[in-house]
Amino acid sequence: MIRVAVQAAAIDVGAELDLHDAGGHGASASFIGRVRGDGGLVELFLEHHPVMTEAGLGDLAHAASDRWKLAALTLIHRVGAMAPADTIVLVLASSPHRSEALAACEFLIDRLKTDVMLWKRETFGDGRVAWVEARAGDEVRAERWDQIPASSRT
Amino acid sequence: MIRVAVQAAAIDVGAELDLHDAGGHGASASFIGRVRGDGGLVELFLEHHPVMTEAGLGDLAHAASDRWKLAALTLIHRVGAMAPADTIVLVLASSPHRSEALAACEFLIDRLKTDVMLWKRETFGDGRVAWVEARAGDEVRAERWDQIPASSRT
Amino acid sequence: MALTISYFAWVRERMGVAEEVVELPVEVADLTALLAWLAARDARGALAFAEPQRIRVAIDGVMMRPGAPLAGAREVALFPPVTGG
Amino acid sequence: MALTISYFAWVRERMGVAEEVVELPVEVADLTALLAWLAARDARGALAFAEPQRIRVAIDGVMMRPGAPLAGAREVALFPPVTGG
Repeated sequence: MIRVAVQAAAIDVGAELDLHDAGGHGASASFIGRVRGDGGLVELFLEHHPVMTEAGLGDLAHAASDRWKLAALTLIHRVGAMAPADTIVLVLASSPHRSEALAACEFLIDRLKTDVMLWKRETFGDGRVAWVEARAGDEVRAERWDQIPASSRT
Repeated sequence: MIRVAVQAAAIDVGAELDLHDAGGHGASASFIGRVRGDGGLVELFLEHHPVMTEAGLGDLAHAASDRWKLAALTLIHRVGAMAPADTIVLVLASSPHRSEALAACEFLIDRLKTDVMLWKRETFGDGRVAWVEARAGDEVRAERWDQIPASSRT
Repeated sequence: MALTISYFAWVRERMGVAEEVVELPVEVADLTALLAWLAARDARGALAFAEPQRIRVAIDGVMMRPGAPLAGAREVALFPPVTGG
Repeated sequence: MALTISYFAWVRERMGVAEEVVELPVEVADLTALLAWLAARDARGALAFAEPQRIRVAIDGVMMRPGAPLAGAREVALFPPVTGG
């Protein structure tokens, strides 16, 4: 199972987890990213390029399933306006073995940060509104995966 | 929050995840290990040394929270008789930042495999009953963490 | 040449539109020339494209390097570096 | 010396008990000697401790190396390498 979605609706982590649980796979690794209320943030707005975001998530999901032996994979990104503590992104990777589930999950969340066509705009309690700048650190973490042979990650 | 449990009851992953979700932490990484029905397995029995298992999980949880900046940590291991697809182990690590949550989760599940006082007995559909032998691979994965400086993992 | 241009994030905000169809002069043959043409066209463009090195470009859904030619393009998307995930 | 010994996993099954209190001869002073003494004591012990290198030991809840002394021990746990997680 490969499930990819970009949605304005809230992400139902429990329901997504149930789909992996039903498979009875030996190992499931997950990553949940939530909106942080740092610095008085009251709204995070995520803009996306619909065609490219969907394509980007799909490519990423297929890259992970080529690289590791995965039984099920879920990649869901929320877009639009969100409040602090809302779930922005969910990655779920299931495999018979833990090392593959863990490595795929980490790969997917690192790559998501740079490969997907999304832009964040922050609104603060004092009225400030600012588009988030891309962080150099994210590009370093994502590039790591290009330098490490697939075999040493499993 | 550090929550550690060794229990005969089924692990309620959703309820445990809700506790982390309520914290609104920026990042939560999880690992779920389930009983695999490989080779016709019908029951997995997990025996433990109660005092040492609890102490081992507690030590492990504290080692992770010393090493990474974690907002919440859950470590639950089931013991006793289980059926295929049942959840054996749950690791949940939440942090403001994803790299710490992911690294702590991976560290905890790798270490669990060798540091905790548990023994597995498998019963198969054809009546065979066998105690599982320790795997050399697990010791290699766990030892990794002794060789990598904490700073390079965050 | 008629070309659809879409804008995202602060580029969209500064341009005041999400998408427009423009009639390009024949000498605007590559992405570098397109950004310069938009910057010279009006005040909105001057604001949005004052720092062309901060702009990323996709042609028909594919990320392109800054100087790529426009020949054959149907839709050009202009946006800041992504901050997704 | 009176000592509580607990057994786990297949060691427990072969010994037929989870725990017992034994009166040790004075010459059984370390873990190596304890395993040899249990192996020599009866058929159950011979079966459980035929391969002492496969046995792991904890004294009062702390993992010990094979030749560790027994002086001061209250409870010794004998078991195979763990397979947890």
